[in-house]
Amino acid sequence: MALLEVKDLHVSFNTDDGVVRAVRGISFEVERGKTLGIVGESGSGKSVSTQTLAGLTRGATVSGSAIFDGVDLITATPSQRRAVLGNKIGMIFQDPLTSLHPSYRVGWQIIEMIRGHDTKITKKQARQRAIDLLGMVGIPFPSQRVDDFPHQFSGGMRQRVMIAMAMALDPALLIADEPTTALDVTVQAQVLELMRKVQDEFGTAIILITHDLGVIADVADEVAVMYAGTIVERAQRNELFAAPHHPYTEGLLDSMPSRVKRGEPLRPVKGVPPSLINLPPGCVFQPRCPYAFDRCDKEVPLLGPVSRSELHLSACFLAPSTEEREALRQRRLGAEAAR
Amino acid sequence: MSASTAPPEEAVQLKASTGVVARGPWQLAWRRLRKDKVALISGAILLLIILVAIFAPLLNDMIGQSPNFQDPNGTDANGLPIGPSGAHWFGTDALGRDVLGRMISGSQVSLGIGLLSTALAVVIGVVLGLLAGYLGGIVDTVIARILDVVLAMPFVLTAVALVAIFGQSLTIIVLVLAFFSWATMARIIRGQVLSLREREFVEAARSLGASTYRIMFVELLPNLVMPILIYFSLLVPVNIVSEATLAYLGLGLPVPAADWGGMISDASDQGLFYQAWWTAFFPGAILVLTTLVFNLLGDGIRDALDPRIERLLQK
Amino acid sequence: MIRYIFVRALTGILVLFLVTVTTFLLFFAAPTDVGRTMAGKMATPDMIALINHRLGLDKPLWYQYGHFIWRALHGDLGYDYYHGQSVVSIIKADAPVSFSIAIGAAIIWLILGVGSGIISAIRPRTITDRVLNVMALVFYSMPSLVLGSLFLYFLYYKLTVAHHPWFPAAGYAPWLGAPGPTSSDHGLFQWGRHLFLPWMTLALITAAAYTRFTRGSMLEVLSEDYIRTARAKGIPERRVITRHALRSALTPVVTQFGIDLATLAGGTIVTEKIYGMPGLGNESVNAINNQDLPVIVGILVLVSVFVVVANFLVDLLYAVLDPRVRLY
Amino acid sequence: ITLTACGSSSGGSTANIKSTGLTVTILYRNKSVGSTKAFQVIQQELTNAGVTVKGLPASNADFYTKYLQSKTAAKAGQFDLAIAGWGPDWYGDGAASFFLPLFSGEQSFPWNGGSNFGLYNSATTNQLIKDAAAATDPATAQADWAKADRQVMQDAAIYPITDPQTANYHSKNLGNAIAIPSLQQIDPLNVTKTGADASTLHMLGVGDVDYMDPSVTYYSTGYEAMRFYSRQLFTYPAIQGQTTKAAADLATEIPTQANGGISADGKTITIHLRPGVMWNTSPARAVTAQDVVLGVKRSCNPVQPFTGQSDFSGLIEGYSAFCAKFATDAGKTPTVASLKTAINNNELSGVTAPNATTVVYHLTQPASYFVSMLAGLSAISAPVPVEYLNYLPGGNDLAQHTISDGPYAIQSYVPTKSIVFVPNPLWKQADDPIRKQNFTKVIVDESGDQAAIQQQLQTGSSNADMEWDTFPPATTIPSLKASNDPNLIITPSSSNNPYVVFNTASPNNGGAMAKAAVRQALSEALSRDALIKVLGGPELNIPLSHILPAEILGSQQFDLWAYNVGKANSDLIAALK
Amino acid sequence: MSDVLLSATGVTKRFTVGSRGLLGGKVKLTAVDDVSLEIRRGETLGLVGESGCGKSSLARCLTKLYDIDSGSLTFDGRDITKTSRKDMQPLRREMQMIFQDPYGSLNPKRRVGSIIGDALAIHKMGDGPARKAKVQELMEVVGLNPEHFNRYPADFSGGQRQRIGIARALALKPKLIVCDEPVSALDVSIQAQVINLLQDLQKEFGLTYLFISHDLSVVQHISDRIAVMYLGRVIETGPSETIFSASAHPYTRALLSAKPAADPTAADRRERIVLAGDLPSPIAPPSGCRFHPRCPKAEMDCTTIVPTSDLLSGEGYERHFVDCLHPLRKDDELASFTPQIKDSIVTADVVSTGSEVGL
Ligand SMILES: Nc1ncnc2c1ncn2[C@@H]1O[C@H](COP(=O)(O)OP(=O)(O)OP(=O)(O)O)[C@@H](O)[C@H]1O
Ligand SMILES: Nc1ncnc2c1ncn2[C@@H]1O[C@H](COP(=O)(O)OP(=O)(O)OP(=O)(O)O)[C@@H](O)[C@H]1O
Ligand SMILES: [Mg+2]
Ligand SMILES: [Mg+2]
Repeated sequence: MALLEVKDLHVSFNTDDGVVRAVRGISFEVERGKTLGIVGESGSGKSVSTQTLAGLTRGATVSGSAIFDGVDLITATPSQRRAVLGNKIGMIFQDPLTSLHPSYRVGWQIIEMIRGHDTKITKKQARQRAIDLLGMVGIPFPSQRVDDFPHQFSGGMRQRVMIAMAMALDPALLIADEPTTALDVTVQAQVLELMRKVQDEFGTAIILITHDLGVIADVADEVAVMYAGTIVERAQRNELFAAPHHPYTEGLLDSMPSRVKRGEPLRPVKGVPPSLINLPPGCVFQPRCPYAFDRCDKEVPLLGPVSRSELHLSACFLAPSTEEREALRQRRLGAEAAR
Repeated sequence: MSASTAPPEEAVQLKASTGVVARGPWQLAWRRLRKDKVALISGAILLLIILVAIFAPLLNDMIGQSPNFQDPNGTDANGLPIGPSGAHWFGTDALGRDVLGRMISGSQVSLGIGLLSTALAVVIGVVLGLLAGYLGGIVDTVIARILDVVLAMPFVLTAVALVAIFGQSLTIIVLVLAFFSWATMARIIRGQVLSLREREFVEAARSLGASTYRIMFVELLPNLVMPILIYFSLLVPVNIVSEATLAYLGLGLPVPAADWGGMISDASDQGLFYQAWWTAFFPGAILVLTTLVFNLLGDGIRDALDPRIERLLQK
Repeated sequence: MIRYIFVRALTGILVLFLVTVTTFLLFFAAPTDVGRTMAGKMATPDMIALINHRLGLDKPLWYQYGHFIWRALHGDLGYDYYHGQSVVSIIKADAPVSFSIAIGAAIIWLILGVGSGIISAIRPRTITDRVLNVMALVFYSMPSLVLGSLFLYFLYYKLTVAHHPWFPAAGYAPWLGAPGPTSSDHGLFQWGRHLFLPWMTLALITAAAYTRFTRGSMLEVLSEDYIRTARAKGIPERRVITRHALRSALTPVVTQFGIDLATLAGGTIVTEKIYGMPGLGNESVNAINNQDLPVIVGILVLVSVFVVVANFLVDLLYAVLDPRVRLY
Repeated sequence: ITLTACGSSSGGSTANIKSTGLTVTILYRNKSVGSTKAFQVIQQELTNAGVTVKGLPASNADFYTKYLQSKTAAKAGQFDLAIAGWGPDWYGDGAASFFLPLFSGEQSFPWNGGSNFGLYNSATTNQLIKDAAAATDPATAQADWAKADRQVMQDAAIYPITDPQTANYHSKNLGNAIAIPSLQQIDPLNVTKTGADASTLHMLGVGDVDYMDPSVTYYSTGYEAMRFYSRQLFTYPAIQGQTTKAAADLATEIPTQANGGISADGKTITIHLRPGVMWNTSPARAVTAQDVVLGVKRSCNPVQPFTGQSDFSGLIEGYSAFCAKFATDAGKTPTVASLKTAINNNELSGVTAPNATTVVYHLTQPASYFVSMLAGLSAISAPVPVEYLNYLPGGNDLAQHTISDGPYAIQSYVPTKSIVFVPNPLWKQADDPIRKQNFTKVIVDESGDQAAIQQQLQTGSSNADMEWDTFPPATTIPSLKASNDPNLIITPSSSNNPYVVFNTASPNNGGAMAKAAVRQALSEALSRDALIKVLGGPELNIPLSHILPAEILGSQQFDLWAYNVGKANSDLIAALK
Repeated sequence: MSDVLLSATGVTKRFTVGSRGLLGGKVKLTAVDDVSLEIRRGETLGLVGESGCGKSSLARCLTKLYDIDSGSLTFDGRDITKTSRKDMQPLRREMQMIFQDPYGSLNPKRRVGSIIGDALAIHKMGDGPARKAKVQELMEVVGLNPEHFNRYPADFSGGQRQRIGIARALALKPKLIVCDEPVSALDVSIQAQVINLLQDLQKEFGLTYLFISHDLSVVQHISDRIAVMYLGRVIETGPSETIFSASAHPYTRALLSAKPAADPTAADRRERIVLAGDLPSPIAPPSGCRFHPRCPKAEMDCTTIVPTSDLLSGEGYERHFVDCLHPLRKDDELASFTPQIKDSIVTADVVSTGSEVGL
């Protein structure tokens, strides 16, 4: 059985402007020791879906299930959830500059985490553990820096501290919500390297959220592509990059400058993502889809296996064949030109 | 000129497809405000009070009560005021004058001074705050020190002293109230400008060659409307109360001008209100009501213009 | 750090200097005639000149100012015009009253305001939150003269008439030290009894502002990323609130409190007037009515010193509470 | 919404009111609620009578010094009417205390120290005053004063409003509570106390003495404090019905022509001091006649001269000259030393001490009221010890070092805050017919609040016995009166009779205020009842339509200018023609 | 007419960020240190570097939004080093900027039409109706619905806002447009739209771009030549191809290797160079070569000698400059080097530009 099994997770928010349906029926599994990459544009529901697992989306309406280690995180009582959080699930967030409490020393923050779950450990031991952890994540002179305040660290180092904290109790799952987006490439490489190292060492499963396909290509085992609150495609990394099925995945890959030759224009996905309050009918991607046909705005495609592989799921009515797709695209372009 | 690969309709699609109508920041705010029942009711009451103030003489004629007329039958044999009755709905004061009539006429003083002094304070505060925040350097330092001085002077004490020395006239009271309230405005504006001037649109304007004054008044000022409006709505009641406080301490407008604070002050003399509660109750109530609706409306405006707290609540 | 303190202290002194100059210009250059006021009914031009001469009022303004500062630096704020008492001794006599009012009220409002603000913020949009909000708004909109009058009418007058004289209408009873020469009402209980209504008047009104302020600050902090981090640690919510959120949310509250407390020394004036407390506020109103300038200036300068010093301390405190603040 | 349209007051028909074209400026004290209220009533009444009214608010300080006492302000017409008040400086034979400072056109203009703010000057009145003052026999004097009263009212020199009564309240523990008009309070030196803490008297007040210096103090609170520690030649006894009658205090007896105390020409008054009265100096020293002379001399010191000088400066021989010499000798910047030299080197011919127990006053003219005056004015009847020359007169330094010849000495004095009196061991009951020493301590709390003091007295808390300088709030009087509260004492006091000053020198309105007819008509326009209502109500105010209140010898009841708005209006129009 | 549009020589910009000690002097931060650059007509010069290395500061120096502390600038044949603010006014029309933050760079309280028309208004070009027509034309050019000129920026998405910014920059028909990370804040799909637009406009109007980005693949895609910045200095300049294929500076190599390639096979194959530490503080930059504490190839002399710009010669190199004492050869593998020096580990020094306290 998978370490984490999420089934049909829905999350919505009541706002003044209407109900924001941030996550709409997503399902995925995370295997022990593996990395699931979730990729998608801003606002596609990546953070909401993972934070819901940790009970961090307050005021949201949630349904579905998320079985972690035999506990359904969605229906768990706060104390049940707390026993898991931090202890078995570690989390790191996007902005290392604001994710640590500015008024407490980093050591204190790590020790709090340790002692919060391990009541037997002495203060001294916890402190030693914090120093060890800081050393492990590559903070130089950890025994001195353990008493520094977060603002005395650089962004990359703070993210390392966050990782150290998340890993403090050797969790089975690490949820990393865009851990490197705020960092420079060289530092990003450092952090990704560190996560890889940690995973190798502890066999931790990782959910890595990012909107950078490059990062995904680097570290993920399996990839889920999110669009407007749903997972539109799920596949093993190589499969996804080599043979994307969903037009959105395809568009994302094509948008990347590295995918085209210099001098040639890029092939962007046209248009912008829909509002989560007023979703288009049928397939949510249909208004932007170059292949859209009649069925697309009438029926909602479900995530299902693509014929080529059982492990490759996609929510699209299209057949996988490229010729057919191209024909559809031309037809649609012709129709638009005629209009 | 038409060599774009991005056809216009693609852009149009955005809002049309999401069904969100285009609307400016003000329309947005107004829309939110309209949903806020408390703010709307407060606004209506405030409007009523303002109308009363504007048409005070007319209203007094209508109810047949002059604010200054000392009714010989308005006091009993011992010279004590008469309670609420058909002749005097809210009773009379120590001189036999109609409390309601004086309250109506007092609304002119209270609102007038409150609004006038606040407007003056806001103008001074905005201009100096803009100058200090945008120009920085020595201008900023000088203005900052003036601010420090003003803020270091205890308000009530100094205000009382100033009015006592320079005389109890409308001008002096308005000036004194404005003198003590511009500083906070300037501070807020300065802070806002400090962060605004780092925003890229200011840089953009500069890169277009816009002059300093254009940047201050065309680029920055519209962005300050929100804090100005919020602060204005919060400051008016403060100044109304300050004026009432001055009047309570015997430094309001000269007699026989009616003035809410002054009415309460009169009622407190020799513990009159123990014997005649209405002399203090009604002016006190209208004072509280006015500040309350101002504050409620101010809260509403703030939530409408800057729904941050509301958004925070949703997290 | 030392440099910061040094620079900050210098600015503080500069501000104080400016405050005294402003005060001096405003009051000593004001169109009043002290000599005539003091000469009383027997005033002859000679006598007025004599009095002005005796008080040094015939000297140029800068000289008077210098003289004032010189003496002030030696702890001498001059003598009141009417009884020739040293202003310092007047302040010494009045200050305990004002301080008792201010400190007591401050403690009450801090507890009420911050407490209700926190409760409000951690239970947003519940009935409790709404009730507290409405109460806060009403008290926030309540001028102290109105609230004071209400208290006087119901808690003093009505109770007294009903033979429950629990609250005295006016007066002060010292707590510590010898039972002053005059008040045999003294000791902790009497002190509290006399101060209760003034405390509540000041405290409820200010507490309302603090409720609103704390609630806003707390909500803001609760939405910070590091609170999310704390929750993700799986520590009890209680600890998240007390150790993580409060720590940051109260920093601005504490600094605001410092400033409010300082200005309060001059702000108890209305309360003192309502309840007839013989404190600095009442003294200054009397001085103002008598144009007893040394007393006015003395009290004003004293209160300004408080404000400046408090601002200074608050800045330091802020730096201690928030390690991000660098003191250059 | 004109005021006249609504006016339907009792003072006659207002139907045919026409504008008189008269515009008057009324000076009032805006810091005084009473003054402000009175102004508003007068404003309405005069407006009703067709007069345009302007208000001139003034602070307490400016009121006298900037306007009323300024020669130029009155003559420049800065005000036409003013709301002032006058209390007699002494009681009993006290008519002179009204007429000399207020109406004597020869000596009582404000710049002479008098209070003739309206600059009223009538030859007839002047003569009547002169006659009355010079009368050696009281009956003649009183007849003359009565005539003067009528004359002044005929001229409508002022508009008297009321003879206010003083209400005093004390706790139920207090016995022998007798109010003395000159103190405006119950005499604290005669009260007794029962119940808890009976040996300490707690007095509650809202203010301080003017000066803690017998030669300078002028107001009743000052006299009240003095009564503890300073004795006078004569003073008022706390005997029911005689509280305005001078009685011998330090003096052995009241001087009369019969006992030889007053010379035949009435110009020499010889007073013998009681022997054995001691100063509580160390070593203790007897109070001598020289000490009385010193007191009189100090009253005209240039630093803080006695405010009531106008009562006697022309009467005591050589007084004015002495004062002038004193001021010159003391120098431009008087110091303790220069004052001491000046006072010692100059002789005051009008007050002499032929021996240690005899004081002789030499008057410029006979004055039948002189002994009464000595009872009222401590400045010329209270001995002071020579030690007082070591301090500036009226100063705080002196106040901290008072010396007592009375039953109590000052243990501590914090201006505006508190006074504590303790028994003076050198005082002997046998030597003092006026005061008692009933307490081991008298504590005066000066920093109270009127309403709170009343509450404390009414609830009878053990540390609230009597008032110091305050009164029950006027608003409570009707109910106290209605419940027949035995602790409420209402005494006739003439303490501060409010009146309206007519500025006869005002050039405004073509000098209309100089015309008696205009002032008479204005008097008719004013309603005494309406004014009394706002000045504390009828319980505390007896309408006074002439100068001398009932408790002053020579008083007669008459009202020349009854309230009648219609008549006032037509009279005004006629007078202004 | 020279084909160099803008040239900068030895440009240095310092900021005062506070003062040190009681009597100590001011703390200076050198944001741009002795930078020399040339931008040729019609080309796109890419400027890459890590956050805080001084890219934006350099851009602002080049456009004279900052006064430079030393060095000289020539624009379109004119020396503009000392041109006053007022005299710059006409030149402003010829150099424009596009900014990073599509939210911050448009005044939220002004209508789009007036934002785009600002340039026209400031330079007093045309009257009301003419301006409106021009604004609508510009909106059409950048792919916005011209009817939306009355809307506020908040009514547009990020990509559309960036188009508004572009329209504003285009209004004066500038010769040079400095794009300061114009796509960093956009999602990939939108980013591609904007990049395409920029390239189209360049073709159509013959624009010259200085294109700043920290995203190497974007820079690679759009630039003709690339300049790499490190800690205030430009350490390597050269044609896009050679920078990517044969960069000589170890930092450039490290940067390229750190760039995640959206290609799993490449990612798996790649030799990774993970640099130690972070960018040091520009307040107290390392001595000698500023990169030496992080450089795998550093030698002792790197700690003392400040490298100067060298023209690389050899096959395939064309106008390729590098500031390195020990440049890599084409076929060198950086990963094979180990540092010769053990410098103290670079720790971050957070730059505070003053306390938040007080006014
Ligand atoms: N508390 C909330 N109330 C209302 N809407 C919310 C709330 N939290 C998130 N949303 C909405 O839910 C949607 C998904 O948000 P989410 O943060 O999961 O996006 P994301 O994919 O993580 O994007 P990003 O890359 O920007 O982090 C967004 O449209 C967001 O506006
Ligand atoms: N106005 C300023 N005052 C002080 N220091 C500044 C100022 N502007 C920039 N700096 C500093 O100069 C250095 C270079 O900043 P700059 O903004 O040019 O970097 P950048 O390369 O554009 O970074 P980013 O990629 O984050 O935009 C930084 O350390 C920055 O802190
Ligand atoms: Mg997210
Ligand atoms: Mg930048």
